[in-house]
Amino acid sequence: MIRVVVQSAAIDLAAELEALERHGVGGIATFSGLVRADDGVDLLELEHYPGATERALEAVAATAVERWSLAAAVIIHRVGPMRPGERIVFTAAAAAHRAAALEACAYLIDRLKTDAPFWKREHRGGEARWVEARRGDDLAAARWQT
Amino acid sequence: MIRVVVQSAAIDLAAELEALERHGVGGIATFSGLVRADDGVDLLELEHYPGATERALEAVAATAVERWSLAAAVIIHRVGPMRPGERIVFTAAAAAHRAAALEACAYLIDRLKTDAPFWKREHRGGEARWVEARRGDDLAAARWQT
Amino acid sequence: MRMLYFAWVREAVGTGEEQVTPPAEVSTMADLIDWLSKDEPHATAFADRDRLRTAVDGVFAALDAPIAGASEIAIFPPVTGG
Amino acid sequence: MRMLYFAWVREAVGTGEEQVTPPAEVSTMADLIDWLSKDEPHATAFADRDRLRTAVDGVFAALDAPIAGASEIAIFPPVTGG
Repeated sequence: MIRVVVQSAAIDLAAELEALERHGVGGIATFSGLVRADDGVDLLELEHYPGATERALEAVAATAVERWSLAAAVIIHRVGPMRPGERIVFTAAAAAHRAAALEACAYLIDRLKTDAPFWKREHRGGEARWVEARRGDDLAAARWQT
Repeated sequence: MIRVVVQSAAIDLAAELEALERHGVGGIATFSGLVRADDGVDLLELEHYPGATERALEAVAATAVERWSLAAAVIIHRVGPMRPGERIVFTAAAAAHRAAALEACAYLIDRLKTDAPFWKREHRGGEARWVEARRGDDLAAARWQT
Repeated sequence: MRMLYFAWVREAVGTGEEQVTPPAEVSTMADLIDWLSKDEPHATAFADRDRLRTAVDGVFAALDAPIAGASEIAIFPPVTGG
Repeated sequence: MRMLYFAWVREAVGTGEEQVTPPAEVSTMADLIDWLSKDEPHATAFADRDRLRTAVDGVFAALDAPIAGASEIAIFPPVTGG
């Protein structure tokens, strides 16, 4: 199963996890990214490239399913305005064994950071600023090149 | 925050995740281990060494918190009888950045497999068999030695 | 040809979408950016090529990628999702 | 001294817990297993030392670990949790 969703609604973790567990596998690894509250940001906006985003995320998920023989790969990404503490992104991988699930989950989040057309704008007390790309994200994505 | 629980009740994922998210961090990685349904097992029993188990799990969690500067580490392990598809174990790590959360979560599950006194007994159609230790678990735990 | 702009590129150009009809000699993404930069606000928006990324029909493409036959070209900053 | 047994070791010994009073010359875990193995069902339960793991007062311990002063000794198979 591949499930890729770009949505403005909040991410319902419990519902996503229950859907994953219905696949009857041995292990499920997940990653949730939250809007950080500790650097003065009071609102975060996510812009994306509709259509291209979904295709990019589906390609990332499909590669993970193939590479780690996953039973399921899930990527849910929020767009639009969100507050500190809210979930921006959720990735999950389900596999018969834990190493495959854990590695694939790390792959999903590392690759989507560089492969999917999303842009963040941070608001701090009325001032808005586009977030600059992090070199660390390129390095994290590059470590999966074989 | 370190949260270690050995319980016979089902693991409430949504409640555990909400507690973690209240710590206001950037990323949360989780692993859920499920009783596998695909090899004829109709009941799994988990026995443990009360007291020693909790101390071993707390030591694993404390090491992870120190090594990856975690905001939170959680290990929930079920004991007693359970059915295929039910959660045996849940580990989670919360940190400011994703790499720390993902690595620490893998550490928690790898180490508890070798460091905590749990024993599995599988039932198949009335026949019960103690599960043998897997060499792969020792190797997975050993990769964290520095 | 439909142009799409995102994030601060969208703000600098002043629109998220426009139709353009480049001449035949505009054959690569770099050519297209040069051609669009003949006027403001595009010249300012596209001044620093190192800060631009592009896609042809929804697929990431390098600056030397050919654009012949493309129906949708997007120009945007490096991505910052997740 | 309180002995604890778990999993198939518990089943082979026939109890999960018993009190024992080894003589003074029993100073290591290996000595204790030898001393307990003088009778059945312990002799059979402990026959294959490679399949046994042990703990002294709740902490994993090797077969050559000293047991002087210990109040609780556990003998069990390699762990299989998670």
